[in-house]
Amino acid sequence: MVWVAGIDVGASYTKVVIADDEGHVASRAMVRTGFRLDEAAYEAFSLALEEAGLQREDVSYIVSTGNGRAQVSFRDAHCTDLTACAYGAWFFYPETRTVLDVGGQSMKAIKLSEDGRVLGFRLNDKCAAGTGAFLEKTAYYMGYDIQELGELATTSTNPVTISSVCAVFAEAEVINHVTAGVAPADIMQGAILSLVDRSIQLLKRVGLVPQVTVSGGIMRFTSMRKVLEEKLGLQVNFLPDGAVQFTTALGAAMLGHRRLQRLGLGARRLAS
Amino acid sequence: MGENGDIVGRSTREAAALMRHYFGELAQAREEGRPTCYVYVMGSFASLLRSFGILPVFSEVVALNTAVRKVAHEYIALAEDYGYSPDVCGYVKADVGLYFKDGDHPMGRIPRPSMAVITNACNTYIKWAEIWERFYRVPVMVLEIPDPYYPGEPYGGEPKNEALYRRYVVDQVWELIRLCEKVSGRKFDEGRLQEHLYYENEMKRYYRRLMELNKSCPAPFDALSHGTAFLGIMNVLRGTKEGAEYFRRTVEEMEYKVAHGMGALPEEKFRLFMTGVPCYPIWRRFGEMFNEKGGNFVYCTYMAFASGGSDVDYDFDVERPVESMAEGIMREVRFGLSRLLAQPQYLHKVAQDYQVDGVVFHAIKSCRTITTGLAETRLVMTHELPQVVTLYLDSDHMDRRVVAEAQMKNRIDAFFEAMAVRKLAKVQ
Amino acid sequence: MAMIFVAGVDVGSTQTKGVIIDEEGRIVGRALIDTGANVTMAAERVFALALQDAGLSPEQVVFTVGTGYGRYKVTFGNAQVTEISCHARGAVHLFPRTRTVLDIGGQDTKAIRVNERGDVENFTMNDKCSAGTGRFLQGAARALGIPLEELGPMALRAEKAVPISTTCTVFAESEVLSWLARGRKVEDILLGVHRSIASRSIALLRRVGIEEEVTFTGGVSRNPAMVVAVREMLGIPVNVSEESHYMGALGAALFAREFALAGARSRR
Amino acid sequence: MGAMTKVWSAWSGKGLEGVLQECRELLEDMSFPTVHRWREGGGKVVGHFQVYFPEELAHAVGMLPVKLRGFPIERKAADSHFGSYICSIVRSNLEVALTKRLPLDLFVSHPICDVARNLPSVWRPNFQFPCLLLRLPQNPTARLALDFLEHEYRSLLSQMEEITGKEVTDDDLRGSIEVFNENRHLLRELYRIKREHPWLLSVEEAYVLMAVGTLLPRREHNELLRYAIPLIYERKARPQDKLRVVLLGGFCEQLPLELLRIIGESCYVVDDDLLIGLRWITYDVPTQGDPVRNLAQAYLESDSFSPVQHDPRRPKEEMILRFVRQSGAEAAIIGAAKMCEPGLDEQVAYAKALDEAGIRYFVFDFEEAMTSFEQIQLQIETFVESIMFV
Repeated sequence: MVWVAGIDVGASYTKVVIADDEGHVASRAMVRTGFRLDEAAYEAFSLALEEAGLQREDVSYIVSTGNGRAQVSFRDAHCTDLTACAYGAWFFYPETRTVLDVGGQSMKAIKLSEDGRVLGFRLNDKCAAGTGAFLEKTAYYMGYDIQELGELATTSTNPVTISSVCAVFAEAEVINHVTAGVAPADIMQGAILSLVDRSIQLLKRVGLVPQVTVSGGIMRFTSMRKVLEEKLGLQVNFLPDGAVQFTTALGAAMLGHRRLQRLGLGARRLAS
Repeated sequence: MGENGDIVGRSTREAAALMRHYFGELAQAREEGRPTCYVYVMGSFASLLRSFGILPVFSEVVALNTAVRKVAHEYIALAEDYGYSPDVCGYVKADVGLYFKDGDHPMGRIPRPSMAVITNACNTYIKWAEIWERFYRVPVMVLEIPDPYYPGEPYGGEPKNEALYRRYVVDQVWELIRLCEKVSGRKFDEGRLQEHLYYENEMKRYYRRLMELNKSCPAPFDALSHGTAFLGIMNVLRGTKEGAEYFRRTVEEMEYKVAHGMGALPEEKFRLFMTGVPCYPIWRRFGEMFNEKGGNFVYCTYMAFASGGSDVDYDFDVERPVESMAEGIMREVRFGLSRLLAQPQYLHKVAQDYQVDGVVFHAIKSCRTITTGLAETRLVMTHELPQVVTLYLDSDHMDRRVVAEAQMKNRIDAFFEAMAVRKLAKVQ
Repeated sequence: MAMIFVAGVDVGSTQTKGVIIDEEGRIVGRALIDTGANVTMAAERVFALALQDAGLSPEQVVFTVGTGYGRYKVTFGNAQVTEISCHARGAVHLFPRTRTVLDIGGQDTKAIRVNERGDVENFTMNDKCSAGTGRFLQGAARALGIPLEELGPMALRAEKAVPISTTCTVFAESEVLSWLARGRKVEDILLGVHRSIASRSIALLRRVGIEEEVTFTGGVSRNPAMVVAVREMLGIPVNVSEESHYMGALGAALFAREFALAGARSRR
Repeated sequence: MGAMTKVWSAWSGKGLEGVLQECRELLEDMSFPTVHRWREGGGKVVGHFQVYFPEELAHAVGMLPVKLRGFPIERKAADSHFGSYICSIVRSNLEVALTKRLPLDLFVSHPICDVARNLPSVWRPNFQFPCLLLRLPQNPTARLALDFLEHEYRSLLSQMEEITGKEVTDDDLRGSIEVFNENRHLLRELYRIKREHPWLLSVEEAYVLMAVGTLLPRREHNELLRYAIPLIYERKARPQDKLRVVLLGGFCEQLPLELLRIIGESCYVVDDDLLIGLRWITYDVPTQGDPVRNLAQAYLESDSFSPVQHDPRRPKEEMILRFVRQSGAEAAIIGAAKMCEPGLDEQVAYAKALDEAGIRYFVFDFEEAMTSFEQIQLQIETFVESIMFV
């Protein structure tokens, strides 16, 4: 059996996936990233090995990705999280041609080829950063938990318009609506609509081709999915619960596998 | 009341009707395939174009009407989808959006250009015109007008190379005339140009009179809301008989109001002066935030530069129309432009002539022509005219995403509180 | 005749503050709570708490002025005044020689020129792209996982500030993280954050013209590193009051006192 | 006399790494030692805003032309003079002048964009020295454009003569043109290395060698380049499998050195428009005939392009395709400074032209003052990965 690993060193969490050459996941692990990126990567990798019941030597190829991709000293190769995330999404849904990734700080749209290569990508405009985080803050202002916001929004009858894309001004708009006594559900739904509008704009800019696959946590709420599909007029793939956070790591692992094939190295370790 | 009712408010009603008529003319030109020329408010050469039967299309006027009608974001989004940055001028983006919507506009269908003429009055004009060149594949002429020699002064002194500058501009105007002949298929007719310049002279004389009348206390009109209607007509009907008639009647209205001590507001508590452009995405509300507290704009730099410098004290010499038009345009553009540069001395004079209590600096994201000098001007003014309260607002004239109304309201309220305190101190 | 009491309620975007003063302008009661989603309720609650703190009943307060973003929601208030005017009043009341006020709050930063009566002569507020200074600190705190109130003391232990280039609150977090990733000390990063906010605030002060004395108000003035940075970069002494986060409410109460006394005079 | 003063010798006798390090340090030294030394020698200084300035004229009257290219400095004084939405370079330029770190005797800006044309009026209330606008023609095909520019140059020249008290002869001007012809020749050599042997010189290294010229008398810069170029050829470096790109967007505000380094890590930049003003004129300006008119003509006739020069003879779509093809690049990286209207507008046209030609490109925006690069690095690497791998 050929084992490959993907290590996604993100700003908050470091995630590892170990998979075989078919893409069957043997184990996953996640630790807080903290300040020492290499150590976090090593810790998460060790946990994953343990869970899979493997030794380090069993893993033929390691690809690191994420913010700390260059800090992982024991990697064989690294790639950006855009490349990895897109490949991961494609791996789940091979018909995927466009990927939308909505994170707390940034939003990305990626165009893919039939075999999962990145053809083009767009990130949100700099003045529209912090969108996901904005949604959480909106919930907080209204005294709700982020988990409840999807539910809350479904009761909205007359959503407000939030026209700012800047998170700071959008927040001011929310405060203004709160001050004016608007119902929390309508504010929440307004915030969701504005987020979805912006996602669609980004998708259009990269050149939307179905199928569309969505990754990223904030989109997992049912109400958000519904709005997105309605506005797009398309069915959208959502990564299965539990897999979302590991898509990028899995993508990195499978890119490693592909690289191995290309190199014709099979199960032999590249270097030790 | 009967007589009042007839004359008071007439200028606003008529301006609205004339503007609708202009957009009707645009739609008609599109249907009939009449030659059109895309132009800007500064240096539009409207009289010359009209003398060839070419209809000038004022792209800024077209663009701002999408914001006033609250659909600008639809057009801007199309331009941003195409690749234009959020930092790019909203007028440009609305116009790019208009191209993708094939001229579809809330005021009627906008014709495509047969040609375009622009001056360097604003550098973004040049970038914008380069877009037309690419989209519409029509001749675009960039007519260069040497910048004002002493920025900040209306038309200070006779620069060293002035004779050459005049030759330079006249020469380019002839180039433009040849282009118009080609596009319209008509020979240049000096007599027709003279006629249009005659009406343009009339319009500008009345326009200057209006600006003068607003020095009265109370001021008969609001330079922001009414003033914008006036300058709109100044542009779209420049050099026409209808335009001259409109301004004759408007002066009549304002003289009547002054004679009867009627102001723009029921009670003019504060005389304000605004520098910059209006906030079109919340056009009505923006004015209300000042008006409801008794603040009336007695002067607005917009009336100067957005009318293409129509308040400059210069009459065309219709006996030598081409040379005089070139010189007039040169003066107007420089004059208009000098209103946009850091301009402390000029603002100083206006503040005193119009007895203003407060100055509003409206900086907008879209336009660095207008915005670059504002902070410095305010800085100098704060030191040299401490009796005048100043307010600095950041927003946009097209893009509602950067217009934060609640924040604006807070600042405007504080501005009035500060002016009220000053007034009280003066009385005591 | 019984003692007259008046109140000021400052409804900010995150916190609501209430102050009750007597005829002499002495603070007799105060309260501070989180604003939350129901602004009117927050105003009522803070008023009740301030009354409790002062040991007064509602009828004893003859006039109430609302200020802050939610000033129009202080439904029981008799008048509204912006927080710009209120901070000016409050600062001159506590430091009578104040001629320039710097107020750094959650949403806005204000530079205010005042006269000897505490009237606003001129003012200016932060640029669009440097809104939410208070949030900037919160963002840094969150990025570093350090409580907000410890930021200042930590920054004071720095050796060399890192340059923080963004003025945008949204990017504060990512810039801080980026310096961390490059191995810079937390203290030095924090000092960089404080200096960057101070330098922007001073640019604002310059716009209205700096005349001594300068008084620094608002929630952020409770942060010792910020006070040091502002003093150092200005090069002149700066007044900071223990009551600085109540300054808006205090100013509102002072306005209430004026309005109440003027009303009383006109009735006579 | 200023012209005789040697202002910088820190590099002499050093190896290439040492020379590059000295260049970096000089560029980041916000006390401007070379300019101060020049003044101590009795010389006068003209600070000119980007993009193009006829430095030959300043050099001939004995003024040191310093290009105000934006500076890596913590801003304390300048921000109260500008509102939001104004690019970074105009702020840092004003900062170094207001704080007197960079001593000037004349400031010149150009009507290249809405901000730049406004600068003389923003600067004027703050300084004793003259603040001028040099009008470079925006209608270069007008019949009188050359006459117009020549007269503008003559006015500028007499202003500068007034400041230095030196009357300039045609021979002074011809001598000056020769020095700058040599400088441009050496810079072309530098760019030839980038194009033909990109592994010998990274984009950041070439940049610092070129950029110190903005702080030196041009003779000294020539000396430096004559010394450094052979050292570059001696370098032992092996070609790597890197993507060959052209980089556009540095015509006015400059990319931070760190960003150039990041780009250089994953690409060979085989041509760019960094400090394009120094290389605007692409041929030797003739020394016979009227030197002022020759200079004016060279500006108008040159084959260079940037978003701030309008020229109907040179549609920018054609220019960029030629630029990519001539350098043998596989892709283009197109930056624009934040808030830079001309740059941002042009970016779109460039992108469309490249789309139609089937050339891959990456679009980004930057700020000279930026200090965090993760996002941009992420995108550049992804871009490279998407072309080179999988």
